[in-house]
Amino acid sequence: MDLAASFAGSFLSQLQSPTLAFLMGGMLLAATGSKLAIPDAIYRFIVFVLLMGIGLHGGMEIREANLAALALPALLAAIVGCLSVLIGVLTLARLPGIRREDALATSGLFGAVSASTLAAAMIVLEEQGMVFEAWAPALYPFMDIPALVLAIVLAGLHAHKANGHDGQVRVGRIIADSLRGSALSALLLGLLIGLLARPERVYEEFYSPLFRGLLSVLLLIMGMEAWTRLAELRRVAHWYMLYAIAAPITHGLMGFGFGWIAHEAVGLSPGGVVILAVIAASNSDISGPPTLRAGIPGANPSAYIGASTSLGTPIAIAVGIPLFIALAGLVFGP
Amino acid sequence: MDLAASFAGSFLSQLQSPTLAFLMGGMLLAATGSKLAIPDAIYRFIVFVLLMGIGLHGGMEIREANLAALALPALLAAIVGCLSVLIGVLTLARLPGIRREDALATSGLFGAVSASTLAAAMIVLEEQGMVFEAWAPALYPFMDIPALVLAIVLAGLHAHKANGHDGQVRVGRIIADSLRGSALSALLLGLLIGLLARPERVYEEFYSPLFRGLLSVLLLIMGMEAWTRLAELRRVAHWYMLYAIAAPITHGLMGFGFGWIAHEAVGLSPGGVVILAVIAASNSDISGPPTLRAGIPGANPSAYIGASTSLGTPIAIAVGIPLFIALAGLVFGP
Amino acid sequence: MDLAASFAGSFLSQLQSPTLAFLMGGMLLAATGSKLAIPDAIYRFIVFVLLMGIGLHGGMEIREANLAALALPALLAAIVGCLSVLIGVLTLARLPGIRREDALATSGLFGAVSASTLAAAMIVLEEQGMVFEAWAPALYPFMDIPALVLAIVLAGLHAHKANGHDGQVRVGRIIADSLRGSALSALLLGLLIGLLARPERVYEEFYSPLFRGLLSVLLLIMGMEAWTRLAELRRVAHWYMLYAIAAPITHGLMGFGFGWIAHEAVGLSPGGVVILAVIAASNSDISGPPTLRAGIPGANPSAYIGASTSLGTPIAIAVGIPLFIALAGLVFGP
Amino acid sequence: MFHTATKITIIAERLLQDGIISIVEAAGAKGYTIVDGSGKGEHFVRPAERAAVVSAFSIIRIEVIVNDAEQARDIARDIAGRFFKQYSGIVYLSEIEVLRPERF
Amino acid sequence: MFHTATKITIIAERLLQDGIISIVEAAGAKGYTIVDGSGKGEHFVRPAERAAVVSAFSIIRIEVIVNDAEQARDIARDIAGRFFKQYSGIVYLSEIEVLRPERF
Amino acid sequence: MFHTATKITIIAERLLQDGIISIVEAAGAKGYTIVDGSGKGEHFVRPAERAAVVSAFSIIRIEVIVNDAEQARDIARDIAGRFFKQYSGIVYLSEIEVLRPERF
Ligand SMILES: Nc1ncnc2c1ncn2[C@@H]1O[C@H](COP(=O)(O)O)[C@@H](O)[C@H]1O
Ligand SMILES: Nc1ncnc2c1ncn2[C@@H]1O[C@H](COP(=O)(O)O)[C@@H](O)[C@H]1O
Ligand SMILES: Nc1ncnc2c1ncn2[C@@H]1O[C@H](COP(=O)(O)O)[C@@H](O)[C@H]1O
Ligand code: NA
Ligand code: NA
Ligand code: NA
Repeated sequence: MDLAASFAGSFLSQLQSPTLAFLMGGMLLAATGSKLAIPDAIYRFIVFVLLMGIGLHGGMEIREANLAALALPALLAAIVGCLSVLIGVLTLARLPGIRREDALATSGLFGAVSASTLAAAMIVLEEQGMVFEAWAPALYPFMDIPALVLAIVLAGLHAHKANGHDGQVRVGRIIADSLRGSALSALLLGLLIGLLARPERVYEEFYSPLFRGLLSVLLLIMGMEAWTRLAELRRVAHWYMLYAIAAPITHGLMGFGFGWIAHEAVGLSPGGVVILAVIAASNSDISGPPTLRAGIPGANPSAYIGASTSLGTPIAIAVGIPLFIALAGLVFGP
Repeated sequence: MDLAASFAGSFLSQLQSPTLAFLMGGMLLAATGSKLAIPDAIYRFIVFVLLMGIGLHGGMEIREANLAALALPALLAAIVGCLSVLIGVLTLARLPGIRREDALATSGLFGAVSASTLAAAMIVLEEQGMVFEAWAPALYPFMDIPALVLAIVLAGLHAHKANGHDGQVRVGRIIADSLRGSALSALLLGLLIGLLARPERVYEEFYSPLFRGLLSVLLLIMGMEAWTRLAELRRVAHWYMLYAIAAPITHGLMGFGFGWIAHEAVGLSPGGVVILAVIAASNSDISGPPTLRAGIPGANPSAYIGASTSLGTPIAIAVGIPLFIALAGLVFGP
Repeated sequence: MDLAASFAGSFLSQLQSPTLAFLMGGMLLAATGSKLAIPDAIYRFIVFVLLMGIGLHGGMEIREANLAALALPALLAAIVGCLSVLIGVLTLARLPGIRREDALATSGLFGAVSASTLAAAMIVLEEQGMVFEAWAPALYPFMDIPALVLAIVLAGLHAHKANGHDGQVRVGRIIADSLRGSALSALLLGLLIGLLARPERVYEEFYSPLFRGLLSVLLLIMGMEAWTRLAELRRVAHWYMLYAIAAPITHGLMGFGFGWIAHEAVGLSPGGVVILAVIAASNSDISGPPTLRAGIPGANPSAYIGASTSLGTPIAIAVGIPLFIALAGLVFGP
Repeated sequence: MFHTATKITIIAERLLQDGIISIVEAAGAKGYTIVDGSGKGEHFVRPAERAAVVSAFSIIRIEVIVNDAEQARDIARDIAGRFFKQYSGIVYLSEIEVLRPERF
Repeated sequence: MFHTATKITIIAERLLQDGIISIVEAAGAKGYTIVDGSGKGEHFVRPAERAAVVSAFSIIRIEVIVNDAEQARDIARDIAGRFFKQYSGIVYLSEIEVLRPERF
Repeated sequence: MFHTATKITIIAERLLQDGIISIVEAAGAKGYTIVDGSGKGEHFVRPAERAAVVSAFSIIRIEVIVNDAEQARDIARDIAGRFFKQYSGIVYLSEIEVLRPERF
């Protein structure tokens, strides 16, 4: 009852939050055939600034952080990522009419992490006055990479069984490929600079003040993309729609549970638990697709990209974020 | 005498205003063959940020506004837009050597509204400490769309008479086309988000502080475009030059007169009257041309775009804005 | 001893400075094959904002400056630019296996000025609390253009001797070409607007606050470019590497010496001396290459661009800036 | 293994993109490729690089490959007839060789 | 002064760029030109202009000119065989005339 | 209704654009289309996508259609003679079919 009320309240206030408003605004623009288009160059610059900002902030905080406190959440993040993929193997892949490669690629994408969803969660948590460890967003790669690697390795094993291809040798390359993606590169370089240099001023004068505004533009883009890719999604089996709705919530709840363990064991803050839940709920929109395209060439991008951008991301942002915040209020007290 | 002095003073101070300086700077760059070019992606992003900002601000204010106060100015804006087109039909279209389609397209463009001129007026009014209703810029579509629709419908009737085409059926499509243009889409979505969500922080941290600076870049672009398109304008009849100089002033004075009526009737502020005059004086540079190109395919873009960007917009900004501010000082007192 | 300690201290603190960190971060990204790429449109916009900002600030200050104080440093800057080219002619051009055109183009580039190095120096000086005349960055064209002109004229004379081409007539065109380049255009227009209009607010609200952050992105780009062009550099004679390391330091020390003269003669501030040294040490990355390409078509761009972007600029920023600041501390007292 | 096919190239204003694509698809072509450009012809100079204040007028170049030369001629005629009396644009055909003709 | 040569045009996902280039270079071609595009074929719609959230899937158009028609056919077959069973893409050949054949 | 024409394609550094266009226009061609690209040939690698710190060196691809094959050859020879000894670039011709030959 409490949860329902708290969730309803959080959800309604979220509807008024500009975060969600811009996401839905993007859908509205695409749905009404607006000619407004945010240029690709701007999109790529926004992703860079957001992730460099997250990285710098994280890096500056890790300097003072107790690294032991980081180790367990990182391990748990990796476990959540892998479990998310396995859930997909056990559910989506078994449904009728679903090709195994498509299911694996989709599970990999939903096990991986979305930078835009993460950034949205950070802003919403800040608006709600809910504190989290500045290094918590740095859990991103610890969940993202294992999920992608596992999905691609499983697909390789499957191809191996099916037609004698060798599916094992390229784990190192998949990891390197993920780390080289534009989003993770920016995050990791930011961490490094935050850790080793003194970027306080440039962070406070540039990366931090632009964060909220650039995020609003990014969410508008994600909204437009979501609507546009719906057509793609409609072309594939309806099961993908179901999966795309259920997976973010399931993965997020699982992430929340593991976060709770970290809370008890090493004192991860309630905000940190929400961050873990949100990255679990999120699905990769920037680095995942090209890595999967290269790693599971047989999979149909209409299936996994359609499911992820047109339903997965909106659900993770619009339902996931308020749900986990409400849950944290319920579990850890206000 | 007073007007002349006040106008001269306002005009001279305007020459020192960065608004005009960047416009003229752009012309200077183009005239001297500078290789400086603001990339198209930046241009489109600037237009988005400015119009989203105007929309958000307007939307947040309309929440508290008395909607009745808005209705009359909106109606008057529509009348001014239509009258502007009709003036073109009665003057430009009757001049020797002017094709009717070209005259109609040009009149439509000069009846419609320019986002860059509007933004420039907002900054100049702010610098002069002249207050206006935050919803006043939202009068934009009420003038823009009727002007474009009327011009296209008249061109259709003309084509109908000339060769039996059907010129009436597409009014709905023209309106939809206008609303879908990138500038109006951003403005309207901003209004909606401002009205329904709580975008105060993102507006104050991002859209508002960037406004002045991005406008300076936009005016630089408009200046470069103005100079470059002069060559285009030289290729068409000289009457277009005359029209491009006279129409902004005439339409602006008409807008001022109707604004005065709204001032007496529903208390539109002097700043609001100036906004109405400026949007009347302005001519569409973003959404108008493609709508007209689609709606009046027979018209020569060199004529209407040349007239509008190379003379109309500079005149509206450099002469129109200070003139209407000076006039407001004279009419409504300082 | 003092110098060594002060330099070591300044250099170590510089390593922690975000300025250098972003430059080296860019190299790291390129070296590890990251797919992160800052779009070209963003790069060009950043250069515009930085140079417009430098120009506006310079122009606003020149309004109050004693123009006589400016004349001598400007003259000295021109002499330093020409001497830098002549040093190249006497050293690089005489080395075995070096084509004269290539040597001249390279000397021209290293005699000319880099906008990114200049901007980096301004931020580092500010961080160190070292004041400089706001017009000092406006010395840029006074050194840049003479260096490029001299190199191209010498190459023309050489071609003339070699095969009877006429090498003299185009000095005016080279100057005009340089002034029209995107970087110098923005700087000069900024100066003009700063001088004649009142851009204080737009400077303080937009160009100034974005300076540090956009510079960090620019340095990241320069770092990526440096690493990528190393391959180019390896294809040409090894002497270019030696020259690219030695020239920035040599030219910078020469610039420092001439700055000292200006300090004694007209009271150029220690910070101003450092600026003069840094622009002497820097080598043109934006406007120089196309001007040289057009002016010395026979020269191989792999030689001069490789030498300049992959070694010259990193050396000027990472070694030059801290060296000249330390030297200023030693010479002029803290 | 290689088969003769015909490539239709259409250079037109961006404004016309949707209209051209629907003719192409209605005629049964299985794909197309679009590239952005700039250019000059009878009408208007269309600048590249710098901000295109009027971007609906910018130029696109559409390539469509079909197996059958007659089908290609029909598509070209259709597009020219429908659009290029009033709007800017050109269309031309070239003969090419493709692999896997069943894809076109 | 003019000599017949063959132009290979490859339209493929950006993802494949490095792989295609290495086949082209290994086959001894002396150069190539790449242009960005967008398009539609059997698989996926690839939008131009607006933010390409998934830009690895965007389309590029690679042109390679070689003197020898047989060499061109081999390159085309190689690329199609290696990539275009699993990934999106097409390849075609056209006959052209060049100056300075020693450059190709 | 269809007529044979010749297409001249020039791939060159952006730096040369104005010079090439003036030769093309002086030779009486009625239009041209330009597309941005990147590439590799004898000289320099020209990256696409990422910031082109030295953008004057980036590659453009110019297409010019003329009716007369001899005129096309002359234009190609002129451009190659004037520019491609010192600067990077190639030029080639292909035969095409156009509608409305009076436009070219
Ligand atoms: N002879 C030509 N060669 C190549 N492209 C052309 C030619 N004529 C026209 N074009 C292209 O077609 C567009 C429209 O041409 P027009 O309809 O003549 O204005 C121009 O902007 C050019 O991009
Ligand atoms: N018939 C065609 N004509 C021109 N381009 C095509 C054609 N078919 C495919 N393409 C291009 O090749 C890309 C990949 O095609 P596909 O492998 O069929 O998805 C598409 O996105 C188009 O850009
Ligand atoms: N064989 C080729 N095929 C296609 N494009 C080429 C070829 N050779 C050169 N190019 C293009 O022409 C440009 C200049 O070539 P180059 O003068 O050889 O450096 C290159 O950057 C390529 O874009
Ligand atoms: Na996930
Ligand atoms: Na108007
Ligand atoms: Na120098």
